[in-house]
Amino acid sequence: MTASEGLALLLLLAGSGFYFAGTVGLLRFPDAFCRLHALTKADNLGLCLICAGLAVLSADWRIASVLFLIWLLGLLAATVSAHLIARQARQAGADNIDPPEAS
Amino acid sequence: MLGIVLDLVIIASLIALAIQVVSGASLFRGIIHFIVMGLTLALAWARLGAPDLAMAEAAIGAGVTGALMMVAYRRLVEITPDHNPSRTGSRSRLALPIAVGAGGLVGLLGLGATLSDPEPGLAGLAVLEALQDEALGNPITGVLLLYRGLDTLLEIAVLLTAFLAAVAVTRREDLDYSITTRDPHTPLVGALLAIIVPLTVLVSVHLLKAGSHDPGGAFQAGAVLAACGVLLVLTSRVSASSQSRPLIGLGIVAGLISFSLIGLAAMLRGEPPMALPGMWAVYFIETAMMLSIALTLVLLFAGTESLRRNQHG
Amino acid sequence: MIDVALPAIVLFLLLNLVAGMIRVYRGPTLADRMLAALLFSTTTVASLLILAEWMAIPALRNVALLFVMLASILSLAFTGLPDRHDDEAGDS
Amino acid sequence: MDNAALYVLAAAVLFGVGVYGLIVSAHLMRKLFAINIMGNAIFILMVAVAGPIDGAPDPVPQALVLTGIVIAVSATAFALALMVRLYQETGRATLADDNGPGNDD
Repeated sequence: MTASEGLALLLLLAGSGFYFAGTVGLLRFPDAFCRLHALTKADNLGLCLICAGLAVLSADWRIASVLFLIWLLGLLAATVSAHLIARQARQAGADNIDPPEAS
Repeated sequence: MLGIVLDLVIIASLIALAIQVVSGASLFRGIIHFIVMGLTLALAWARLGAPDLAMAEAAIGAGVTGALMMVAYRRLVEITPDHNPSRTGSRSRLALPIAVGAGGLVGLLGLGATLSDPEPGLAGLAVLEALQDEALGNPITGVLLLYRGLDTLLEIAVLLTAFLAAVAVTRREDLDYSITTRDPHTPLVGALLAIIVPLTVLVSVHLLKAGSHDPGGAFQAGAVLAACGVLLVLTSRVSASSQSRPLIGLGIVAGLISFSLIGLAAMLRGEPPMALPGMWAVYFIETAMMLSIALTLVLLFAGTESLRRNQHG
Repeated sequence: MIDVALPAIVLFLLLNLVAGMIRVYRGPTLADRMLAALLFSTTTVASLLILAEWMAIPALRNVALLFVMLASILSLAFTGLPDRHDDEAGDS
Repeated sequence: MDNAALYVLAAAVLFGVGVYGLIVSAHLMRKLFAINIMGNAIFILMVAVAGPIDGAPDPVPQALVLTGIVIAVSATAFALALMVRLYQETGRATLADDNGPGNDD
């Protein structure tokens, strides 16, 4: 195993660690606002690390730039989604439970 | 070995999600599970070595279907109907045996085909051979344009029919409000649009151009463009209008008309119908089809025959 | 080594996704279920990127790009859902 | 590709689940989900059954499925529009009148 493969592996493992943290947060945090942190922070750091690892592994600047673009778009999507969902959750309040099947 | 385990996990989650979709406690949960099923299906396509399909699934599943179902659900919640009928459930005892029988039949069919016929499909071989002397490097685009011309043409016609039918059954008055997001003018949404809209256009043109030699093509490009349109409708930058516009009408039928004209021209020259005269025709038809598919899907989403731009600050 | 590690990481990510389904199941609010689904889309993107490297299908990177580009459409569509006690929803 | 048989089995189970959902669920949107699941099962079946040619996947079923995906979404959009209109007119999104005497609900 070369040094770059070792580095890539390290980054990938760290990234999946953050994904795991995100899942634990999703399951263990008490309310929707806390869980948003799992969505926006842990997972995007995980995506960043995985993209970095794959970029190192591919050793091709074109692939690396696509990966970088994907990460930036992931950040954008997470920002907007977190904002919108937090708004929705606050306006709806606690009783925004699933309505019974509209029929 | 790990690949098989991966396949097993993908399959198990697909099945679990499907069960949740049909039997989950609430309709909203069904929608969420259906969307997640689309994500998992993309992984399955990747594992089956079909990136073209994964691409179509990504564009349609993430961009169109999810929004479509959310909006339909919203309309169900928002609309107060005149009377409130009693709930009915039709739980037949025959359901399970019929389902098992149907699944078993499909499985037998598939297993029979996989186990007894290890020969590669003749049609596929013929396509790959014939494509040797065409300039198309992506066999899927080749099949769609060179061999199934009539079929692809009819597909555009089906899209058009679905659109006309959807317009016919949708009421005009409650169109406008119920498909936009709650506060479409928050600064973040503007920033999102400023980045995503140009990018989707760029990506769809790239997919269209790449479609002749790499995964991509008119369907995927059209789906991405349609997702961009859905985004604009959702954020009320563009909204439903009942006054028809010639440009939109032209866009809807562009694929159908250019495909038929070029096909008919081939017939007039004495060649078989739908034979394409060259690469320029492929690009021309693909572009027209992309526009038609995108426009028709957006209009289907909005449930209206025309769109107008909204002025805002 | 790396050829084993890549599918193993995808497997791990998928198992994370399966575990996250518990949140969709439990809820309790619509927002919880929705954000779980968004979390899955990030996970799928990472899995697709790793699969692209492992299976040597570069087009899968474009698939990942599409998913991440279109992820916000879903949350935009979701945010329009009326609260049940909000009578003037959609009046604007 | 040795995972084809696995995906064929998955397609069979998914199809069965779809048929079951189509019969059992009363709500039209759920029936629509079930039909979509059945469609996806057939798509998987078609791609999985076609063996690879010279290491590359067979393009013909993939092209068929690609068309199928777009058709499926347009049909779904139309069905949803129809369902919303039915709900507006009658106040229910179910097909309730086919309740025969044999049903105990």
